[in-house]
Amino acid sequence: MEADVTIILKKGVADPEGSNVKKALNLLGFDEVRKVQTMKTFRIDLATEDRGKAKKDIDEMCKKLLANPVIQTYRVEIR
Amino acid sequence: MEADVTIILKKGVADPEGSNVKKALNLLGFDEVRKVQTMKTFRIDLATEDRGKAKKDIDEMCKKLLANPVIQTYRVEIR
Amino acid sequence: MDTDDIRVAVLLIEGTNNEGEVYLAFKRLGAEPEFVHLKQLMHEKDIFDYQCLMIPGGFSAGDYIRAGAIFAARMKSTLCKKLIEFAKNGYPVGGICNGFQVLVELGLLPAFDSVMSNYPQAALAINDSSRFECRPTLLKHESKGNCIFTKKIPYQEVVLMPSAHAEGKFLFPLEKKDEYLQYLIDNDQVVFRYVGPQGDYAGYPWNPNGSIHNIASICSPEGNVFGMMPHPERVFYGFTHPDWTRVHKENGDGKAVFESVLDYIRRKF
Amino acid sequence: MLYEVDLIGADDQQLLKISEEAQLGLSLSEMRRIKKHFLEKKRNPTDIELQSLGQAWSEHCCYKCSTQILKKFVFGIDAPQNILVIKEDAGVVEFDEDHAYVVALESHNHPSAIEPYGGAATGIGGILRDVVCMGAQPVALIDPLFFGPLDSSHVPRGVKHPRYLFSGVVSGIRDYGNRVGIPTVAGMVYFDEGYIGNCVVNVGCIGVVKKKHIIRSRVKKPGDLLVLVGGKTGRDGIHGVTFASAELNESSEELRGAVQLGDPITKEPLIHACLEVSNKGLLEGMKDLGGGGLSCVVGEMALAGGYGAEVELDRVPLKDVDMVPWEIWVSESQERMMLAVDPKNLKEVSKIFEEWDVNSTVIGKAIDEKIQRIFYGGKKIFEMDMEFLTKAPVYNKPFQIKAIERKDPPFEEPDDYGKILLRLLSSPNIASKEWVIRQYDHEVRASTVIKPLQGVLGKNTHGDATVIKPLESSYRGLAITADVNPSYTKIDPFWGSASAIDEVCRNLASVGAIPHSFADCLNFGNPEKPERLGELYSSAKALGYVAKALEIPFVSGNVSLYNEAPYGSIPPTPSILGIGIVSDIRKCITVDMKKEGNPIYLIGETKKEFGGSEYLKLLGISSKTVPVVDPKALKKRMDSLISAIKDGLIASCHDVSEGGIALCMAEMSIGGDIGARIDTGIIGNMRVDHKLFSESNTRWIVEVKHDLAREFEKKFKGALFRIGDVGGNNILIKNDDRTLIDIPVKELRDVWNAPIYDYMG
Ligand SMILES: Nc1ncnc2c1ncn2[C@@H]1O[C@H](COP(=O)(O)OP(=O)(O)O)[C@@H](O)[C@H]1O
Ligand SMILES: [Mg+2]
Repeated sequence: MEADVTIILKKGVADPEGSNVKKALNLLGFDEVRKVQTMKTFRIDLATEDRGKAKKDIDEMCKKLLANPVIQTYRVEIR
Repeated sequence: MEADVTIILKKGVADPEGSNVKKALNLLGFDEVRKVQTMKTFRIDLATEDRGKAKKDIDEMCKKLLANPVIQTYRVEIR
Repeated sequence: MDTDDIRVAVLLIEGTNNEGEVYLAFKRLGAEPEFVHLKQLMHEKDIFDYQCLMIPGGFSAGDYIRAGAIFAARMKSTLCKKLIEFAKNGYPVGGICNGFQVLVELGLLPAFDSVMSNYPQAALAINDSSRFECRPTLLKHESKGNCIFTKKIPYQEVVLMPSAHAEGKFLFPLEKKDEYLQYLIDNDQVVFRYVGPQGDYAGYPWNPNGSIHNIASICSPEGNVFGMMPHPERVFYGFTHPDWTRVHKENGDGKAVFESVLDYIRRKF
Repeated sequence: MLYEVDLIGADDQQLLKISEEAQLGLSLSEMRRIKKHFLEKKRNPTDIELQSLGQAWSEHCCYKCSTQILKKFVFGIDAPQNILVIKEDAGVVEFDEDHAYVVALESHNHPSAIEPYGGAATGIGGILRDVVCMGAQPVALIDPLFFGPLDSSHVPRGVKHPRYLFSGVVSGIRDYGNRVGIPTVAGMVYFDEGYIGNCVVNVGCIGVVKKKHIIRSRVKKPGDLLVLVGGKTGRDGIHGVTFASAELNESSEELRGAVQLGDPITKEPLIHACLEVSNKGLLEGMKDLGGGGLSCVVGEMALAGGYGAEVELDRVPLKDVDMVPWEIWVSESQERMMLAVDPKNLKEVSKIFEEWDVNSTVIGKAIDEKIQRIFYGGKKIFEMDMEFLTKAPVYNKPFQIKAIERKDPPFEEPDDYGKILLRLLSSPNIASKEWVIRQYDHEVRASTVIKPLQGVLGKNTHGDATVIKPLESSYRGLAITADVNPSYTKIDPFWGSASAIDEVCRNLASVGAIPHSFADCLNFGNPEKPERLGELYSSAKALGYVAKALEIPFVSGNVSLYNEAPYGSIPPTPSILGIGIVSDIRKCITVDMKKEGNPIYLIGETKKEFGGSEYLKLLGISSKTVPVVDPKALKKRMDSLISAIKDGLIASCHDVSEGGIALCMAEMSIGGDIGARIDTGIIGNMRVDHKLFSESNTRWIVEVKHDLAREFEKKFKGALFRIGDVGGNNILIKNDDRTLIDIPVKELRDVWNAPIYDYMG
């Protein structure tokens, strides 16, 4: 089973990487770019077909490692 | 208009980040994790409502800055 | 105890890379440092064989996911109870740069309500510049006596210790920012703050990452767990200061950090 | 799985087709030679044998076009400090009684042009392995870089914009170097139209080893086991060397097999483990897997020992299980090393690698015949004479040296020198490189005692050379610098290359170091074109000429040819890495001016030499008088300067290079945050712009400690001019009564700091 875990910066937390990319795009002449936000996705391949368990495990992974709740939230999408 | 541009490593290109994350998850006891791939998404806010132009511009941005066709492909999703 | 009996565990996993400098800092002062791989603490070695645990800088596990996150998660899953015990007993635990990131991810810092919080209460996020920043930083010492790693540095003295990191922006959860900051100050947990050459709380580049309250270093409420982004081990001698050909100094500003912690151990154990 | 290739029955046209389809990169005459060999053997080669030859005979691996030239000029400079030079992956030179330092310098141009991030990162990975495989601990990285102008408005199809390349390359070096914890301490960045189609990315590494732990890249005796350690072997990086030995064109992007990302976190423990087994004396030999992968390393290690080898290819741990034998054999997957181990030490070696969580696998052994055999699935799939395999053809290709008429066109004297100085300061080639330098951790290992940025905190200027203190128990230091000025070499490969050596020596002497060894990376265009090979010839000749006169050896290097696109070649780019020795790092000095009232001297003669100068480029005038070098004068002034620094007479020192005296003064002021009052009247009788901006070699500006000025004047041998004093808030330059420049230091600094940040964000 495959799941996409996307880590997203919480609202209000600065995204320097995103602003850097925006700046670079503007410098290249893409003036219409107003804002860029960055997100990271981990596509995780799990050796299980049990959706419930997969969901629970992934939640666990996010809490233990993949996201820092101070600045990040996450979204899980089982494919 | 907002678009999500996701950058994905081509098949066959080693993904050190992904393999290091997999290793870490296994060490934490998530034995059922078989593989982890990483992807990066840029959510781009464009000052235009013209979908056609947006699509074309984003394609251009990917080619010039966001992705390198040698090792990466990208997927654009207009929201 | 005597200095030459003090055993310091310099803890590492793959990607740790400042271990040699931290090791030498203790060695030069006469203590007994030792490299310890996290793996080894699972069977052949015991953390209680040491009086001090140091987590050096580097890019543990490549800093993939977030700086220090993988190292911290692995420590938590293998060592959690012992670590709490170790810190509770007053043994010093120090983290420099990547080590600071590990301690924050672990919940050993700021540790407001227990020795180790279940989830991180702070974060060391990507620098505002979005770049790796290797530059000299000036730090004002603001610990009023709580922190055992800086006792030999006078209150409010400005010292020079270089920074070198891409993720060093100290942050609290947005909704709790003011409250937590107040705790930190009230508990005497703020150890160093970035300042400019005039001693003012300056912005970039003197604050190289955009940390709130110009925070460069904090300690636990008890003062024995300590983390800092800049590198004291890189300024052990005067001639490693960036401006030593202009301003002569016999000792580097970082030496006092290592002297302080050894002094504490000598007295306490 | 395995094919026999019908070579015996092939005619010329078919031979060429075979070479092309299998991406062998071999010419018709080379294919004929191979055909003849197999005719004698009365059989056809297998695909793996043919691929192996393609690797071994590539320019990248065997220098078939350049060897003769290098031998004639660059190799074989005798010096007492030489320990192992030119023979191995890296040069080994004496540091002190018990220690040696190790130097390696290589190009990673083609991969970086295609995938700047991964290309540059794997370049760093490769150069680290070159140093580690001598048994040395890496202590510093160096990166001379060359790109098209950042403001290029148009680049040809299939070519990436210089800004994209610059940003990707710097990120790649940063992420790899920082993650393995080796400081990147020196390098250069140069922008020129000539690099739009082909960027040049050179990477160097310096290591330190106890003399008794130096290890060779060879097997010692038959029976020695070949142990492959590190990462797994994959399809990544197939045909890297044949790719590096061809011109880039629009479709080069499709050759992506040759490009990889690199994995520093596998590398870091690999370095530890290799150094541990080596320091414990458990190895007979060690070599890194670079270009050509297994196919090169096995043969070279065996032959260097005077033996052959047998390999069981199915033992190689794979990333992709369906790889066919020839792919396994030539894959250039990163983070791998080959060890030669006596069977009695195998157990201990394996144990150490296990402790570091690094794979180690015995894949073969050395044998007592000069033959290389490969077995796969129990079957012999490869058998070739080592001599034939590794004795690539050597060419004396025709070359042509262009005549250069050393003449300047007359031009009018401009009226506002202040404006010119400001414009020079903001030219990207001169402007502050802080944007790059601070992204690299140049202080990790805590031994960088003279840093690349120097001066008052927060008001830095560029240093000339960086100094490392590599040993805990000694104050002895290594000074490091890299240089070449492509604007010179483009006009005059001979004097341009000679100038590179002059500049490297100047930089080393500026901190008080005695120049001790060089490494060179010769980046040129297509050697099949006589005028290109002529450039290589002139350049190598000049390097040899100056180095021999100075008695300083070239200890290692690398040649990168085919840096050429359909619309042109790169400028000749011999990048030179210079290493100097300081006996006590506490005596080193920096560029930033120190103290009000100290006298300022100019060392060396100023001539009218404007070829390739920043000044004339600014005015849009072309000139051919590239600065010449007088090695005797260089040696004399250098010795004198170094001894003055050692005696503690000098407060700051900077060599005069791009932009001439005016620029040199500005940079010293920017770091010291203090002005200077200069009078150029005594320099000689020439037009004032010649004095201010000529780029004649072998010159320095020094600030002498006020109370020691007499002693300095007495001691210093050679051309010396007292041109002014430190002081004030402005750079004030006069010529007798005429004021030429009067600008606040702060204004100079602001103009100099901004440009690269402005382009790169
Ligand atoms: N231009 C040069 N100047 C000096 N030494 C060189 C030059 N080119 C190659 N060498 C030396 O020749 C030897 C073989 O080079 P090379 O084939 O590049 O080694 P590697 O196995 O690392 O690819 C090395 O010692 C190298 O330093
Ligand atoms: Mg210089």
